[in-house]
Amino acid sequence: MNAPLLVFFVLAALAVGGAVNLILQKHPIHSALSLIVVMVSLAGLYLLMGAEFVAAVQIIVYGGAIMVLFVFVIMLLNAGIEEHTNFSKLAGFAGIPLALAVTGFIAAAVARSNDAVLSVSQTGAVAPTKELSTLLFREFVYPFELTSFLILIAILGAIVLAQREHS
Amino acid sequence: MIPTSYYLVLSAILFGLGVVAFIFKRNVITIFMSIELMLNAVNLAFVAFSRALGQLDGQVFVLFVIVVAAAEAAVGLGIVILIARNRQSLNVERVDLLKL
Amino acid sequence: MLDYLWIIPLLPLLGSATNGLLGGKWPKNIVNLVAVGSTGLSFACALEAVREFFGKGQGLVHKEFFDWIVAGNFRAGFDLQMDQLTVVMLLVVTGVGWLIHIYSMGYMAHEGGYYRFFSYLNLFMFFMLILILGANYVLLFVGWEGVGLCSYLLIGFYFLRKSAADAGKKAFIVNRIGDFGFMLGMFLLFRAFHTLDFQAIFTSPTLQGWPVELSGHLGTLTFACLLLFMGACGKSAQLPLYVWLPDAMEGPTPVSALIHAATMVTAGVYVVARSHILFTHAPTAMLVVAIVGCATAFFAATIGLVQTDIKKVLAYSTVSQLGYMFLACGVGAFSAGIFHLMTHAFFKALLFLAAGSVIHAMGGEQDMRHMGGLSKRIKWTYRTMLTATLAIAGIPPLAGFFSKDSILLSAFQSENGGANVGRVLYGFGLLTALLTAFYMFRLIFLTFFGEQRYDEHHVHVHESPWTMLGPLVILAVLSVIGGWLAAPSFFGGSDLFANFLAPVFGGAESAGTEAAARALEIPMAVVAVVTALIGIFVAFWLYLRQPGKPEALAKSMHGVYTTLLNKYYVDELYAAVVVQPLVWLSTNVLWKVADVGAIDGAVNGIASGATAIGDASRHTQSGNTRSYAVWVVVGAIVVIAVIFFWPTTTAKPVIGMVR
Amino acid sequence: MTSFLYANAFLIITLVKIVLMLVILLTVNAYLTWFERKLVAHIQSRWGPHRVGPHGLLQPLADGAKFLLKEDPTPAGVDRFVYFLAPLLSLGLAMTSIAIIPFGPDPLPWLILGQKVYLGIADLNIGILGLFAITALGVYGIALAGWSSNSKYPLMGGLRSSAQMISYELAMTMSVVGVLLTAGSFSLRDIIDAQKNAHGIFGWQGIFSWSIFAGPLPQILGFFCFYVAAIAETNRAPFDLPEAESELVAGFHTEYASFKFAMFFIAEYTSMITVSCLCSILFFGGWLSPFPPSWTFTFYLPSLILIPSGLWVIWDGLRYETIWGRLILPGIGAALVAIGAALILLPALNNFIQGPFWLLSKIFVFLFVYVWMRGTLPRFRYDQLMSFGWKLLLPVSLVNVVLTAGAILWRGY
Repeated sequence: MNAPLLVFFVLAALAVGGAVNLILQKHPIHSALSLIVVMVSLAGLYLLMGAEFVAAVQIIVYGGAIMVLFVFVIMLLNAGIEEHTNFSKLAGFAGIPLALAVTGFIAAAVARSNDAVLSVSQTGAVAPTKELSTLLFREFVYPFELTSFLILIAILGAIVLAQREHS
Repeated sequence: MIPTSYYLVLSAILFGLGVVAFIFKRNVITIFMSIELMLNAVNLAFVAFSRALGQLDGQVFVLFVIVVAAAEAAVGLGIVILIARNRQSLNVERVDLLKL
Repeated sequence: MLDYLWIIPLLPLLGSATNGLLGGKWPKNIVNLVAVGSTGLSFACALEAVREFFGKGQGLVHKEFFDWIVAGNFRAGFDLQMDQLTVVMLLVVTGVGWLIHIYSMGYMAHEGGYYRFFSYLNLFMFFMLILILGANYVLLFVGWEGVGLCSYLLIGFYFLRKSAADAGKKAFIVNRIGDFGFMLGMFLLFRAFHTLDFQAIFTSPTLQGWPVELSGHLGTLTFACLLLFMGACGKSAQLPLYVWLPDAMEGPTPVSALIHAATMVTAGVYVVARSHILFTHAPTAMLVVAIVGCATAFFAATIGLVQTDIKKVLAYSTVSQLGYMFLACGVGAFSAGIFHLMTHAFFKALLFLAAGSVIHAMGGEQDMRHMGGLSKRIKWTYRTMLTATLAIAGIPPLAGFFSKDSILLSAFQSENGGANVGRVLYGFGLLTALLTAFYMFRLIFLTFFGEQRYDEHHVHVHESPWTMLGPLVILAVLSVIGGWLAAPSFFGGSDLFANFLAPVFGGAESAGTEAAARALEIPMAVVAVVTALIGIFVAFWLYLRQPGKPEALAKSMHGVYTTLLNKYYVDELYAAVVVQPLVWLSTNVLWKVADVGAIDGAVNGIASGATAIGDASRHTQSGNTRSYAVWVVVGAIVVIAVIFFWPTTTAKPVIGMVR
Repeated sequence: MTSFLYANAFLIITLVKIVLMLVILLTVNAYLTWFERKLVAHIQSRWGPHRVGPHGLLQPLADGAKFLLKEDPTPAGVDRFVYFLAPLLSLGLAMTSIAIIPFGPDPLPWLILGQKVYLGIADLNIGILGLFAITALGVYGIALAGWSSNSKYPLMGGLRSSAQMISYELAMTMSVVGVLLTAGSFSLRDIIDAQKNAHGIFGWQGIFSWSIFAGPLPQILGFFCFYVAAIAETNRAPFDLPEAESELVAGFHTEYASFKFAMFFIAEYTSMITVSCLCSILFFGGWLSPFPPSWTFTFYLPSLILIPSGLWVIWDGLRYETIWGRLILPGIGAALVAIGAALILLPALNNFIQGPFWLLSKIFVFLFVYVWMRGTLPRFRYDQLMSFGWKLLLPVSLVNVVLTAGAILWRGY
């Protein structure tokens, strides 16, 4: 039981706990908070894997922008406790089994594949950010530009959606 | 040290939980969050693989995923605001008509 | 111009499109300009093309413009060809067509649907040109069907009149029957030769390989030719499919002149002449053609004797003249047939136009019994019409004489199926000539001579405008001099026409030996002329000397008269034999069983089935987002399962995909 | 025992560092409030606190005591968990952010448990990013506080602050990119070192090699954007709309009392310090002395400042009206003089002190500017705030990025 493993389990537990809590909580704000916990602990896991830049971005963008946006919207709409309607019988019956099926499939696939990579242990060696950026701006430059367009479009869409039509 | 499969299984679990939330939550915003949760699970898998294979592509993908998630959140929350404005309810089960 | 042959048909098409689409708004003179202009231009182009054709010497010009249908080894291209035969047809169609366009300007001046009329007329020109320029049976068939369509449209031009509409339908349906045979013929040809290009077929080794025998190589050719001839019968109003043509007179007179006298109805003759090689390989078919043609000629002539409607008379005479042409083709005198086609185009068009002018003058009156003594009132019409009548009656030196003479000659000489057959054919031909002369002059005398049998106050007779008379005069001139092209030797000519067409028909001409021909020519001519004169005299005697006589005659042999008057009850016969059963069948079987039961049933069944499915699957679309979420997840699971657990030995599951 | 110590030396030392840092930070914060009140008072030509202790020096202690001892009511209908979480969150994050800042170039002159000990707790090599990550999370404290109080003024404050922070975080991050491009690293140490030997104007060393003056493109624009955005991030005047007393009573912490309020308070001042550190590190050469290294006599500057000020304090204290003052102030002055003398006598210590001295003095300057602004500038209106952030700061910072990148390409760095 060496230190990194310990850290891993702690963070994993945090993440899973957060996810579960997200489901259990009735109030969106609490769900949001538990999701933030998940994200932060994931960022910790990234650090553990030496993906520092991704970790930082994870927190800055997910934690600092997206989730803030969620919280902001929740506050803006003053969303209350979610009402427990049950119109969709289907969801009621099939939900849990399906989720189990998904998890089971993936886990089974992981377990079934006797690939060497799976047993490769995650060294803490730091992923050099320089190389990452080189990769991003050389090989993946077109996707990168595309994402910039995507963001532009998203901004416009958000503005159009959210503005009150002036009558 | 930590085998990759641990990370993969963790991400699988998180994904499954995301699915559960996706199905069982009624609040639009929460459902949105559950989608983000699933995305995060995928990201974890990406990073784990990129480390295991000694290639950084996975991390690049993660960056892309995050960007897309941001865009999605912007538009999606716009829609959520619109729904709340027109239906006075955030419960997806009350939002079951295509027209207002 | 030869490289741009497609321009010739294109111009009328453009004219038609322009008038049809925009003409409705335009004043008449612009419509005229478009219609007549396009036709005239294409006439000019045709002339130019012909000039070049002569310029480059004899021989066939064959142009492939683009592939129209290509399927496997079958190719029907938009190919146009031009040889001597085409030249003749081209000039006749464009020239006469143009004249008739000009004539129509005057004739239709007071009719409704002016632009519609000219649009149809141009469209007809287009299809006719396609028909005669086409270099394969398929393209020819396009034109063939097209002219059928136009004739339908134009016969039913006054579609408010029930009779007109019915006539149109009748023409169309009867033509369909013929076309059916034509198509079968084409299929048979394709099966035999694996192509439908004229040249390919006519020069194909298979064909050369087959000997000329009675059965036409195991009947293939015989059947093919007979089927083609069936189509020709439909189009050219031969027995037994002639019934539509007299009714077609419901259409405006220029239409009768253009379509039902000069051009379209001769398409059948053209086809037979075009595929003469096939026919010469199938003597039996030839014989049939000859007999049918002769019979038709005589038959129609007899009916023509008693008709009182001026246009009906002309109609039946047209039928019988067409019969002549087929007779010529049947006895292998294709050039003679084509020659008669040309001259006939001239004088019959002239006759119709003149008749139209008469009707115009009489203010719509068509019954000859209410005319008479018009020769003073409408001089030009009278003169031109008289010319034409002389021509058709076969009085030298007018066009009709030469053509008819050569036909009779070759009939007399034809050995096909034994000399007697030729003799008989000749005999009937001669008789027909007599009848023709008789009823044509009957028409003249009834119309232009004798006391006027119409009311001055209602009808005020007036000469037609020059737009109408101009064409008449031109055509009159043509029908005078047109014949000299084929002036026989004893007339100082040497049958230029036959020589001109020789490259096309080549050896096909089986018209006896030159010597025999020489020997026969003069007596034949004399006999023919005498017959014609007899006919004229009889008409003169009956209708001018003793006006009471015809009625008396009609009384004395009442049975014959009524039979003739009712056209041998053919229509009634058809109605009883064909139409009624068909109607019954379509009502009780096709409609009540097949249509209602099967087709509607199937359609409704499909519709209701779709409804049922929708009804069943509608519940999945509850509009409830969470249910949708469930479906999304199901889909995801399927994808995952497929990716991970696909039973392949090669790609390792997850990681294998990441690599 | 010792073996255990040596085995986990790193852990232990880090823990000790953390504790020390907390203590120092709290003290500094306390006296920062004193400093602020004094300064604002003098700006507004008042005396400011002068009752508790000489020159009100004990005022912070009094305030602290008051915060601890006051009654702490929890309003009705609050979301308890979040209500308690919020202040912890803001304070915790603010404190954490300090941990990343390195305060000096060299380790302590002597080893501890066989370890070199640097000033500064954690030296991430994505330092600045980590810092931003933490400050990015900082918004939750305020937003949640506003929401959980279940009262309209806090809610308004929370909404405002979250909107404001999101808007200005963007500009702040972008404005730093210029420096990062120049330094080519996220690590704060690297950034400072890059400024040490950057060829400044006329190739001069010292102050002219700081990235605000030197580098491929002097980061003046960047600094402007960063500083303004940072002030907005810390919700300080003139951007203190979340707690605009004239509009929202006290904004997001209206419903908070005693120690929870104190937490917000401390968090605010801590983040002020963090921002000042960042400004001086990113743009003003961190611990680099403004004079060329060749000017060795500047090493005695600390002493030259400490001793006279100490003497002045003694002289001032002797004429203080209260007895406490006449006792305490000279004591302080004597201490200062002693430190100054010690520095002169111990060159090693003196060398070691150079970096921290300069860094701290720069931080002090920025803190002074903070207070100065608060004393002088009026508050923005909310729409002004937004349009300023989105329409001025963000574009300008982006332009700065583009220009810097262009300059790097052009001048071939």
